Amino acid sequence: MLLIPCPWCGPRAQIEFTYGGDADVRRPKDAMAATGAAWHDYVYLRDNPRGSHDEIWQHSAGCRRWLRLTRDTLTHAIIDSAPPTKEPPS
Amino acid sequence: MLLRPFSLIDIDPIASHNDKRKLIEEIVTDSRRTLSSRMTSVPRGAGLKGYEMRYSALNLVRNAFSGHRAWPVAWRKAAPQASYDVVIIGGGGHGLATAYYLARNHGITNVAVLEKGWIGGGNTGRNTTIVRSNYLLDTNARFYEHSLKLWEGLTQELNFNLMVSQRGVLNLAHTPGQLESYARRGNAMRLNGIDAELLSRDQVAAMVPRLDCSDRARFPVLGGLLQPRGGTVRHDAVAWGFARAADQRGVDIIEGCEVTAIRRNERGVVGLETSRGAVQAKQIGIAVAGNSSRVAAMADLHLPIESHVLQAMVSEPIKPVLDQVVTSGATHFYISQSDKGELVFGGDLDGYNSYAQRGNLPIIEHVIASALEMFPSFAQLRLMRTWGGIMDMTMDGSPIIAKTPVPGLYFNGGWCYGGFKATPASGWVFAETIANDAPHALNEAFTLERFATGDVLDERGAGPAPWLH
Amino acid sequence: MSQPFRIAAGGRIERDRTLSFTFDGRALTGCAGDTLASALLANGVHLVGRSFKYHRPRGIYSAGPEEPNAMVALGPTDTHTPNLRATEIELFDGLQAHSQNRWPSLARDVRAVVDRAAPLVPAGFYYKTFMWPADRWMTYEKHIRHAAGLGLASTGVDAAATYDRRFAHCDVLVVGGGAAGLTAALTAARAGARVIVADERPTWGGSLTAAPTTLDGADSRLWIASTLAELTERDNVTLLPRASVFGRYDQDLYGIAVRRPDGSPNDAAPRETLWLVRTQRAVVAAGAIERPLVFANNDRPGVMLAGAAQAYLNRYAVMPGRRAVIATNNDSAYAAARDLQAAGVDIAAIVDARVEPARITIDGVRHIPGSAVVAARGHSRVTGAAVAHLGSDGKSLDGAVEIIDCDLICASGGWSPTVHLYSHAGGKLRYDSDIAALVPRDELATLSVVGAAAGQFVLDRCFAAGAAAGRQAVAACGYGATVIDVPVCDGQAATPPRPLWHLPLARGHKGKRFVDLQADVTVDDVELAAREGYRSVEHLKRYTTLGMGTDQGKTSNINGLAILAETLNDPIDAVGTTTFRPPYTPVTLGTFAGRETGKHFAPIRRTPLHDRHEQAGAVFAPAGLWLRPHYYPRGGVDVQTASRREATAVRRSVGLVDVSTLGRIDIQGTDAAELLNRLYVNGWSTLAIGRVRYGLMLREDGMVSDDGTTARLAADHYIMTTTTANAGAVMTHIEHYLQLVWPDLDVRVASITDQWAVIAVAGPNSRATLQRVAGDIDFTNESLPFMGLAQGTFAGVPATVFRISFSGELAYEVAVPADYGPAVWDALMAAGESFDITPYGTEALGILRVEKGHFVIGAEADGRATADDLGLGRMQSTKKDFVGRRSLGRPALTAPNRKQLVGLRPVDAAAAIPAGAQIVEKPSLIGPVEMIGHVTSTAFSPEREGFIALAMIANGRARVGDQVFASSPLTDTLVQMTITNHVFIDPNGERLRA
Amino acid sequence: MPEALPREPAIRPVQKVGTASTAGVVLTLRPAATILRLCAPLDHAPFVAALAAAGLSLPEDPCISEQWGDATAFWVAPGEWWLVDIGATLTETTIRADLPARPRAIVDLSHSRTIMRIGGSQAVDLVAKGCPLDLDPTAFPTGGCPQSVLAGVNLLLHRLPANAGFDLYVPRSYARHLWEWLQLAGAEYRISVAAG
Repeated sequence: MLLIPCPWCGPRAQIEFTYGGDADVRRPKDAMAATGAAWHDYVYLRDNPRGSHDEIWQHSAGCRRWLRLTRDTLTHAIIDSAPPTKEPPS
Repeated sequence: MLLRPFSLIDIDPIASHNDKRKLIEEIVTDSRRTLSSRMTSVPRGAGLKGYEMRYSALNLVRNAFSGHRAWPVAWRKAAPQASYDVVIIGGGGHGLATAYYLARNHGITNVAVLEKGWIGGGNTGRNTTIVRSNYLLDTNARFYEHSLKLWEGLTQELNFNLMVSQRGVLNLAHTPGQLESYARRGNAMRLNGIDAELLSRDQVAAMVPRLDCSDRARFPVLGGLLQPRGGTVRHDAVAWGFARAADQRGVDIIEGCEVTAIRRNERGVVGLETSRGAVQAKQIGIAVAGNSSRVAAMADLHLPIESHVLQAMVSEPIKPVLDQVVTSGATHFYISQSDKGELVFGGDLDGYNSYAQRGNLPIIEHVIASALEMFPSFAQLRLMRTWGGIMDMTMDGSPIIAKTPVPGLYFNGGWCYGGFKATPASGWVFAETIANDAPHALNEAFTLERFATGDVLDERGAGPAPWLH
Repeated sequence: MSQPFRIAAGGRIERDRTLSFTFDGRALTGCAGDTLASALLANGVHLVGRSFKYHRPRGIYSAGPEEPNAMVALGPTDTHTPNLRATEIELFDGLQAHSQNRWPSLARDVRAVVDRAAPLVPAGFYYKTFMWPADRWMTYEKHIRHAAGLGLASTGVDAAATYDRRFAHCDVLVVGGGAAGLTAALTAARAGARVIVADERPTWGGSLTAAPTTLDGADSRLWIASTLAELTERDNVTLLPRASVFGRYDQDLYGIAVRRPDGSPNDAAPRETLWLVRTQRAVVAAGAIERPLVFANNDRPGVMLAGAAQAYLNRYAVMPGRRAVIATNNDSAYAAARDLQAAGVDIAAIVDARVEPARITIDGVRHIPGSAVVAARGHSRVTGAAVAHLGSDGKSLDGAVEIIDCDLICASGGWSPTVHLYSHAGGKLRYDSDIAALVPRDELATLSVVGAAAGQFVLDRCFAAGAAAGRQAVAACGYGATVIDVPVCDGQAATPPRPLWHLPLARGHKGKRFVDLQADVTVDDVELAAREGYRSVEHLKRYTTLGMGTDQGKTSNINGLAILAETLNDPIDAVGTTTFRPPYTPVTLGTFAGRETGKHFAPIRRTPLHDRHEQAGAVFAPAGLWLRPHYYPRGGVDVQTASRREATAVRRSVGLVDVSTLGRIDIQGTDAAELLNRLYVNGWSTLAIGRVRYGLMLREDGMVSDDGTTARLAADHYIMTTTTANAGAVMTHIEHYLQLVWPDLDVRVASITDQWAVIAVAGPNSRATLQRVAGDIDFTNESLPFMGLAQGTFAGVPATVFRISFSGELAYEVAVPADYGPAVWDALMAAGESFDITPYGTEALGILRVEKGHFVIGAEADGRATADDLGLGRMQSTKKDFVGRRSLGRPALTAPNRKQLVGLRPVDAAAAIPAGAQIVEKPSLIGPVEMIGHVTSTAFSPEREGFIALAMIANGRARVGDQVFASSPLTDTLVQMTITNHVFIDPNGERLRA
Repeated sequence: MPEALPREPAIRPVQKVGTASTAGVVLTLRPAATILRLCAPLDHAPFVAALAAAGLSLPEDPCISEQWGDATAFWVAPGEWWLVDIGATLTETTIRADLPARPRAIVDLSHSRTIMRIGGSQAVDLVAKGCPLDLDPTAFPTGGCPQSVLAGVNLLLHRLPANAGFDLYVPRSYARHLWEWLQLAGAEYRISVAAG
């Protein structure tokens, strides 16, 4: 069971969290103006690295905040944990 | 910058529609014709070379007197040649089956299978050995039924006992709604020409004596959907059997050979770089489920695939207590008993991207708890071994077997939970896709473009969240 | 006591506490402190089981968890536990043990014939045969399955077999309570760290207890006792005996199976507990396992690991034989010989593969250097050893073979460090030729291996390494350094072993040479596999089943690898090793399930009105984790009768249903309306305060994901309703968009599902019923119209009433704080008494909504349906973006032949519609046939006095009036149907506006 | 609050087994409390003033509570607190009045949680059977109020002063499940159930 550091609540057991996948999926700001390709990438393409992976988790049994976790997908080592980046949708 | 996995400038939101139904009709008829003609076109055991010794009870006895010293290697330890017509990346069941059917169905024998480790070392040797075709959607049902039909003749076809055990696959229903959706699926199977039976609670109890159908359970059993022709196959033997048969037809199976780059020019692929030197290839097929994203990236392809770990586990061997494969729709686990006597369990994905061939305890705890909920008398048996496999999870839960935007490069992957049971059909249609540079009717829908056009094959209706399929 | 092989003195047993037990029904006695194995040996019982494949007689081979042979079933047959190792079972009074895998009896086992047919069944033989006739495999398989397997699974459940789980956290986890482990633990404990020490044995001291050892000039028992005393008395230390640390998982989580000894005082305590220990550092001092010597018939009862023989002597005061031959390639067996001799065992000879002398010498014992035991004589018990001189290459023999009579062969092929946990943690191994063993190659960040587990076979180095590891661990956890004085002890290095992976066959002394005793894998099998090309370690393992037994190859792994390496002429390192996977030793399945069994498998959610439903005799059905009333069988009628009665009551008078399970989300903030605009396909800016609106949600891929009503309580305050099934998912969905996609929106959401009890009152008499309940809410059409809401006092409690309808009748939903729910339910039942007010369940709810043509998430909206498929295309706003809208224009989503929601009626009004039927044009029950749609929901409509159904049919809306067939091969029913509009009653909605 | 009203809690405890004296764990159903979930900015002067006037202050550190008499404020998320039994001095209405327009949210959760108290020398052992939190006082001090999982139920745990054990704030619909689970799991500690 992974031990996931919640930026607010501290290190917690994986069973307190919900997985959200690739952290760098960005919803097009003006969806209707987005090209079909851009929309396809948003809905269907995900980073899938073997190694360091930026992903989102929700501390669903705790403070219910989504957080950004950097984790090695080969070793499961946790490299970094931070609040979600507030950068505006591209 | 990685390309989108299909040659697509843009898709106009109001694009015109092309009717698929006619195509489907053709697919069905074509696949039947193909199947029947091809299955009979080559006599059993054809292509055996002199030095090869057929497996048979007689030869077993004969060898017993010579201390079994005369048996030849099951497949040659080939070294990479300078060039091949077709190179298959990945020496798992799918890659080996593809090579075999390239030779058998299309007479293409200047073929190499490159395996980074040992053949069958990926998911072919890590799954729970279940074969079935109990799918709801026509496309999936027809493809997996083709596979099941191939399984049924494969032991003799390959002259290697794959222990194809059609012991029946039973899905348990625990709510009225579940029973109804199983009925829907069962009827769809029957009307697709696939065997299926709906069982009452009493019929289930009679068929699986160890199963607790009482109200003691949190989610009591209400009934089940049975596919009698479903069952299990000895997984390692599939790799070995295809390897031996492909080798006998002249295919080079090269273990310990890792592909490090895919070479292209403006006209398409020209070859590969490997840990054992450069190899030229006119056509390249990728069959490395679990690592698809990484190998595809060598050709700058970005796939709608995530890699997740799926665990499996076995108990100590005991005398026979379970004659079917049993799965539960409410508690998410499946169980069968191997011929050695081990109870084999599996369940859901661990639920996060992973390339580690091992998982964590929560899923093991849940799978075992689920099993004991249905089979309380197994509580005192003991768990002997656990392991994990890396699953290619697509955005709709269905596989991809298709041409790619790169001429001469073909992709086979995204198998999700379905990889092992699909092995022969996957090899069959992938071989044809490569041989004809055009898909077989049965994989015509397993494209990379379907996500852009919306023609997804979402068997579970879970949407683009791979870990939910 | 009648235990002929029990020695008069010594051992760690309680001699005066005699325990009686039975083996295969034979009554025997042992002592407290015995294992079943030691007690059997004390009684001279050596034949305890039959082997997996060849059914050869097998005895007791080891004294620990590595035992490959002595597997027994424990307890009365109907509730017994199979496949337990006699070497691990603590003896208790009344213990019943049975041998396994034999018929009719252990002494005479008919399947032993396989042993003689061995030439026909080499490794992998089944891949080469059983192929003809082609349809016969299932028959072959039936017999193969019955021949395979070890013990029998009990038919019943042992009531005493209770299991539990325990989460724990510590700074330092020490695995192994021997010299190195206890030293590490003491060092860490004195530094003040939180320490957990686990050992699989019931007693502490590890290998110190297997041999008389002198520490600080005194018996090692004194050191063990004083160390234990200090650890026990410290409250920062947890001691876990009988604890198998079976696996290391991510972020240093260790799985430990902790057993409760049988007959312990507290019967309420679980039999076995799964400890999930999260630690900062781990010190692995798990010791080493002795290797067999691979000679002909090395599996005969009476052949035993030398270290085991020594342990039986020193721990249990048991003499494993009268006359022993010691076969070894290293020094450790000499200590065994010395102890055995001292105990009165006649040592016939020490046969040492080495030429150079061992460090220990024993007077008066014949020493045969440069030689080896090449075969064991005897069948169900050793009668002698065949000894021959080894050629210098170790692969050939020179000189004659001498037979030495004996009833015990103590074999030692050297020692294999227990590196499993190190491997779980990702550690790689290297071959150390000095000790001829695989040892940890690298330092790991949070796990250190010490003592014999690290290949340190000299005692004083074990103490030193333990102390160092303890210091290192606490330092890493931020504790100050501590000093502990390690005991003074033997520090002399042994004479190096002579690697001896298997022995040649001597002329006239043929026989199987077992590499893996449990999986019955021989040297010939390994060589055959290599010849046939199964040369990767994993292929070898899978083809021969080497190491696949319940002992996971603890005694066979390295010998197997080495023989493969020899066959391929590769160095052992090059061959590599198989992955050690958890669990280290088999763990009881029940231990993983813990308390998650029966009704506690998953939590049950109950509504505030649960007791009222029980009192009304409701039959419940699971809805996710909830229990909802399925129907109320007044007078025990079946679901059809009851649900039709309930539905009719709603249509004709008034009924009430508990809808507390629907998800409810409180939405507050100045941007609340904007959030709803983005989540739902329809517009929300125009919804007035005090009004309710139906909303539909999509996934980003354009498929319908959820629906429900949302009410506006104030300018910046809304209450959203979700489906029961998706309540949690929708909440997460909203939080995802609010926190990650639209963080700029000023909105706060909270789940209030548990805060409210909600009762839907439906039917022509619902208004009249509500008006009879005391309160200040005006229920007239004028002040509370359809899709309106009112707040006030109802039945004496604060209530919010929504005028909404799922049934299609005049209906209201009364929402009150949860604890008031029952009182309000009672008030409604009383007020509606003269209308024969009727509680209804989910089955009737289903009938009513099918009659009204309402789709539900799951059946119709199955994750593959768009809003337009469900007939709600026009509901989608064209003025704004919303989740999923951009996907809607894709070709496949605008295809003319998509399945659309329609109604169905049987042409023969009396006909029933099979649930789950598929829709076909041709009247066919046999595939392949094209399916143009499927039935999603069926019901018998009391209102229409016949069966009706909802269905998804290709281009269905354009085909209303067409006739098709509902085909259900599963039930062998084919019904001709007419496609209709999906609304069966009150198409213009007069009733709900009444 | 209208205690006169006909409340029916999720659990009606039955006094049972052992006596508090020999019991390792004592399980008690706590009386219903007023729970207000509050989202508010801590830098808004009028609001802070109003809190101060009522003698309250909100904990800024995660998973920590502040207590004055019967009243408690739990940190439940960044910028979010539970106000428990703050009494008449502050009500939903008065608090709302003192808050700025944004961010502002107050939700009444009083009926949504069932409060169970686990006391006794082995309270920690019982909680540790189903909860992955590190329960050591160094990691989970008195007054700590982490939210976590216990026996499959998401809940809030409040560590009480003077080794009095924990208060569990359990979602109402799960209360009976957890209540039964605690009694089964507590059997080996001779758990005793005291009526509220």
